[in-house]
Amino acid sequence: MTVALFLIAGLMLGSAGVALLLRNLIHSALLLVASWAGVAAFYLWAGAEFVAFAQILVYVGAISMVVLFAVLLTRQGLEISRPVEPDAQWRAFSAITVGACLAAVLGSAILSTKLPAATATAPTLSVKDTGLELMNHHGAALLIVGLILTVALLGATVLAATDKPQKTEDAA
Amino acid sequence: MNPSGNSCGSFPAASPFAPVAGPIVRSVTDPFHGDLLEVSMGPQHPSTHGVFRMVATLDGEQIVKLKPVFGYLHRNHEKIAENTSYLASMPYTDRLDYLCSLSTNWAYAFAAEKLLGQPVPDRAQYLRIILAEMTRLVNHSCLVGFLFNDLGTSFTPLLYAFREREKIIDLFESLTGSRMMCNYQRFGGCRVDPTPEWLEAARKLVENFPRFLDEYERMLTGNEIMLARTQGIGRVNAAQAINAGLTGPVLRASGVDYDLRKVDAYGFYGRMDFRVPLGDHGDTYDRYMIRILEMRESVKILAQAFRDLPAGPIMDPKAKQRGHRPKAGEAYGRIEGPKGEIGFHLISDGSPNPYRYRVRPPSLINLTLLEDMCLGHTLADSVVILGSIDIVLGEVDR
Amino acid sequence: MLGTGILNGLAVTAKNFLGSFHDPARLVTVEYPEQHIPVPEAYRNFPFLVSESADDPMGTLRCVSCLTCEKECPPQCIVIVRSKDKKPDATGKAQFYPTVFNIDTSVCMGCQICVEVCPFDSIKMDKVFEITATNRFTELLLNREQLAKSNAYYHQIHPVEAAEVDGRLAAERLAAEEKAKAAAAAKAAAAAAKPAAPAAPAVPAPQTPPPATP
Amino acid sequence: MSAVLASEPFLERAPLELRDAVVQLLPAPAQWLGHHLITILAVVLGFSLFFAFTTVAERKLLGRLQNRLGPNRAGVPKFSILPFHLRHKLFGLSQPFADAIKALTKEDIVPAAADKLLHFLAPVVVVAFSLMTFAVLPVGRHLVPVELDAALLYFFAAGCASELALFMAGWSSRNKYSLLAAMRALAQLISYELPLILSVVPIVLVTGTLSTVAIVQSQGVWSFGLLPHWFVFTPWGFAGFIIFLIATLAETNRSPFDLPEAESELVAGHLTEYSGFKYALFFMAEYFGMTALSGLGVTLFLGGWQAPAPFLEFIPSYLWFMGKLVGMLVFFIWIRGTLLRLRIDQLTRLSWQFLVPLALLNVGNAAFWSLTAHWSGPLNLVRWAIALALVVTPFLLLGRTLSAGFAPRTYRYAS
Amino acid sequence: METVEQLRDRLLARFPSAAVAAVTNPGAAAEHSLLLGAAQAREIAEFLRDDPVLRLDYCSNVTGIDWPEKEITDTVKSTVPDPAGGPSKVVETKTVRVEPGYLEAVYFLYSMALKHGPVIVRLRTANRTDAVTLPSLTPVWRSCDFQEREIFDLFGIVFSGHPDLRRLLLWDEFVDHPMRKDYVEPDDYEWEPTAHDEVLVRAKAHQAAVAAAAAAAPVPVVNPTSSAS
Repeated sequence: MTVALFLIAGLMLGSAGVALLLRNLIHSALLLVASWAGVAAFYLWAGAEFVAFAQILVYVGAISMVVLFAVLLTRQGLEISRPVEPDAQWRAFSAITVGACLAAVLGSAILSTKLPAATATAPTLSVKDTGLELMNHHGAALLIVGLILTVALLGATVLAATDKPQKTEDAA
Repeated sequence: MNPSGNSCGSFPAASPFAPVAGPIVRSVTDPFHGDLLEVSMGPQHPSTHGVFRMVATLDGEQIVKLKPVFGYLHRNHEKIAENTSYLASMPYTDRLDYLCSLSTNWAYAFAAEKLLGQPVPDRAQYLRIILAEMTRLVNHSCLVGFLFNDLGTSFTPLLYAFREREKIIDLFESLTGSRMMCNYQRFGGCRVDPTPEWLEAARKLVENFPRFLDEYERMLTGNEIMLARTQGIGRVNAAQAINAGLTGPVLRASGVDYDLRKVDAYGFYGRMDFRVPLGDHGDTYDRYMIRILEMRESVKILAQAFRDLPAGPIMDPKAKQRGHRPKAGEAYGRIEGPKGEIGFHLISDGSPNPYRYRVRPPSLINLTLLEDMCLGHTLADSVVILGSIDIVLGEVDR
Repeated sequence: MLGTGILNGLAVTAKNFLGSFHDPARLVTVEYPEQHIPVPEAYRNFPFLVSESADDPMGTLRCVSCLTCEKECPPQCIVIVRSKDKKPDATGKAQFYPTVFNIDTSVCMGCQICVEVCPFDSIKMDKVFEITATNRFTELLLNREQLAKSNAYYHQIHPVEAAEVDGRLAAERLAAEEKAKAAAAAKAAAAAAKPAAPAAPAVPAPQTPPPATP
Repeated sequence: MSAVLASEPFLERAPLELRDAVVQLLPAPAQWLGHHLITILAVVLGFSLFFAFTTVAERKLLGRLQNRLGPNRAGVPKFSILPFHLRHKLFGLSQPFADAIKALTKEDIVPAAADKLLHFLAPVVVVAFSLMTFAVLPVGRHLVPVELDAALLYFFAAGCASELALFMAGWSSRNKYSLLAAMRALAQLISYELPLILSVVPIVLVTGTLSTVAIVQSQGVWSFGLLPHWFVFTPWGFAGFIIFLIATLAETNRSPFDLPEAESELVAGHLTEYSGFKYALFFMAEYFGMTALSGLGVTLFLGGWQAPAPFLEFIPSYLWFMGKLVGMLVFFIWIRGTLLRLRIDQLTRLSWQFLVPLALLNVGNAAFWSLTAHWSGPLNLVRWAIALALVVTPFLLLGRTLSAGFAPRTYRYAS
Repeated sequence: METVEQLRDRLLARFPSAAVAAVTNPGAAAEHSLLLGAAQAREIAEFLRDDPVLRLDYCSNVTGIDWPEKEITDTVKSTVPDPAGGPSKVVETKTVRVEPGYLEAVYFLYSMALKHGPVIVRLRTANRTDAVTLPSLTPVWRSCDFQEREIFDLFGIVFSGHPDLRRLLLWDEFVDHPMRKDYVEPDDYEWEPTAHDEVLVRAKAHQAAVAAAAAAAPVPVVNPTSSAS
């Protein structure tokens, strides 16, 4: 079983990494979608079907559209590569420090949480229970997430559209 | 000039002839709009009727400017007519509006008879009315079929309309010898006398033509999608239509009571009792409905004409068969063709060839307001508006 | 109520669908190579030259190359070269005949004005429409031999019209013979009268003209 | 499993018996693999043949709607090896194979400026995902390719990737009009995804499960021995079914909503730059989508493989499913032969202002229905009346606002 | 409907400085027309459209006509009294005069409001070569828009004040005006869209002939109008 685990992890990390390196925004957006699919595959491997299908439905179905629309509406998709300023010394230094702080915070969080020992079998949760659980205790969280998503898209579009005049001269 | 600077701007906004169609066009410079997208539709395009090209400038979905381009089917029909005899131009008039050759023949014969001062016997006058009204049925059923094709049905209404049209076209073939290129009228009468069987078949066919119209109206006139796609699209008001010289169903859809069969009462239309339907909104839906109602009126005219068809010669005995040399002078004859007023302006200088031969093309002149109708609508609407004007490129480009 | 228009539309198409199985009016397809739509008698496509007898078409062409059709043809697609000598036609009268009679069917539009203006009923409209050619300059240019077809063929494709034309031609031949006989009789009488009265130069009463035949 | 199976009539067991017989032939370790491979093969082959004959059925049915014969020319070549030359036209049944061969032999042109990878990937993704949706459709009593607890969610998860493929097709062709058309098609798909899922929610609410097999079983009850308990015969079920139909038409770009392909001014929409077999793949994906969604509609609303009456149970269950599926496809083709096309803004307005509110109300109606399940006798009539009112009144009100200002007109005549 | 003469007098009364003349139509149709001077043509047109009695709100047809120069030999019969007192002889003196050519636009005006018949208005240009402008009546009747563009395209009359004067039917690079009587057909082989092989062969032969003819007759026959537009 662990072979599948490593395979899925490799797929997720690989696609995320390549997405960072690619210059073509659309390609990297699509690779991002592949990494989300990897997360869903991970859930399937763990046996949580409901969460896996929800993940695909929400991420691959909707959020990928949000990302792609945002990319298209803001014209960056035209591969007009931004002029890369000469690599000043202090910028590299500040990047490393920020990376290090972030790693420290995440590392401490992971180490401090007591992961429960792998229980013999995953608790078989029926869809009905997850539904009840979501709606009763985590109802508010669900609504907020929905709100954030729409705000994100609208914000991206408005942000991109308004600074358009400055954009048009160098694009022309 | 409205912001898009197109030709319809030659009228100040206040004058009654300013464009009224569609919501007022946004100024195209506000930040939220990208640059204008120029789309050239045609001449090779599934929904322009023949080789017609429209260069539409789109602001997002809305049309801001629309320039029709003509000339792809230009054969200089008038120069050819100046180099051949009067009789030899008759078969060429079939090729002007190739959907209604018999009414175009009549228009040319009418103008030439006016030039020659040639009387026409009664039976020929009645035959001309019968064939012109049957051509109106053919043309309107074709038009209505093509209009629904532009609206996006997969050929069903077009094939129902063509099923009826084929029956009438077969009658034309058994009378004149050719389905669409009839070459039937001559100066002073008609060429072939229909047999009693032909008249009986024609009468029976025309009698149950309304059954097809009822089926058509039941299928499409109340259709919600049809209402949504055509009502309020491409509006033209009466003053604007008159000034732009629109004629035929397009004009009557804007509520102008002007039908040459009533105004000039040429031929024996004076004896026919029929009504002229008028629309109130002048939009695409009205233009469709006016044509359906006109078909019903044509059926009434045909019934009366079949009933009163007299016996007698179909050709004036004193009429020359060929070698016509009209005295110097000019004449302008016009009739109510299915697409509008089709007229022939003939100038002769006594020689066997006409000195000047001018065709007044209703299709071309009805396109004058195409841009005004499309302003503010989407590209999908412009296709429907073009379909509702009913143009035939043979007549537009001549 | 929203939707009734659409339901009506569906009802009409359903009626047509069911109708297409039993009502011939609702199924109009003619499967062309196997079935043919009957071509009406008045149908016209390209002209052909009528010859009296089938076995010697060139000899018995009705056409006397009067060039009227060549003048009147709108697209000017007929080319005729008149013969030098004359040859007796059906009524025995010596007439010219066309040595060359070409019709360029790639230009001809089948408007039958040549048939209309031909005073000798020598050119009629054919009904052959399944024409294929590989080269439009030579194969569609039909010469005299390809155009000539017998009067029997004309009767076959346009029965009513052919009968009426033959009736008229026969009447004219009859009239021509009568006139010829009457003229011959008048000449004979004049010849007889002349020797009888060389001596009386008085002005003889004017010969009553032979009865004008209708 | 085999104990329950034994009591079934032979025809019911036949497909499973066949599969088990084939699996026995394989060596022991490969049997598990063989078992699943056969199911996959059955699903893919079955529905591909179904697709092939749907295309020819569509063209013949449309023909008959339009007073003409459908295709009947493609046939076995005259000098074929068949001993007796049956009327070699085969009534057009050989048309789909002729189309397939034509699509295969057509040259596959990829525009120079195209983004080669995405251009190739788009048809693959769209066909793969639309084929995956068949996994959860219960074709017969025991014929379920995969029995999942969250089957409905899986169905929509697999179905939603088609938007991605559509975007990839539109974007990779590097053609201004195909990008414009892709954007339009996306707007249409996204605005109709909502009513589609909302029309399914009442079913989940009433049955309490996402598994399609359980949903079909819950519709297996007949009252008075004759009236089946299919959800379409309940007021909220009927409204849900109608919304589901309209949304399915939009999701698969079918007749009144076939904006992207048959758009008269964008000509072939996002498929302009595709030709040859890639175009045929898009075409195939559209049909798979239509068949899958109709299959889901049959499963949820028309009682899946349930027979309409107990005494008709002798007919095997998969024939009932196929019959209903064919019925729905015929309805789609009938719609395509009749209705006109909507404009893009009317289409999205129809979804957001008409279908989504009605679907939300329908969920409320289903909630009321399931809460009052215990009412009996006269109370039942009240329950039906309220449920019907909850469906009809909003329909009339919203219908009036939607068609405000549009009505057939009467015309005056010149004096 | 007034006759052409009454109409002319009304117009002269209304526009004293305008040149308005009646042109009789000798043909059987006998529809006579009004010849307007180009100067005040547009005001007269607006008057014709807005006058409550006429209300000619519909311009049905605009025809362009080309009248090239023509020699007219009008013979004058005069009786010359014989100086010797004999019977007076009838002497025919033939005078040959060249009538200057001009381009003409004929407008057919109808009234849809009052439903009365054609008033035919003619506008003539000064000559056929350089002074070929006429006032456009499109601002008065928009139906003249395309028809005037067609006349500009096929005859060469330049309509001043037309909102969008371009060639209607022929492509913009076309130089000549085909409907003129003295139009010489271009050697159409150059315009052959698909110059496939045998057409090329014929074209070469044709051009060779043209070159030979040009060499033979050094004075090239310049088409007078091709330089105009």
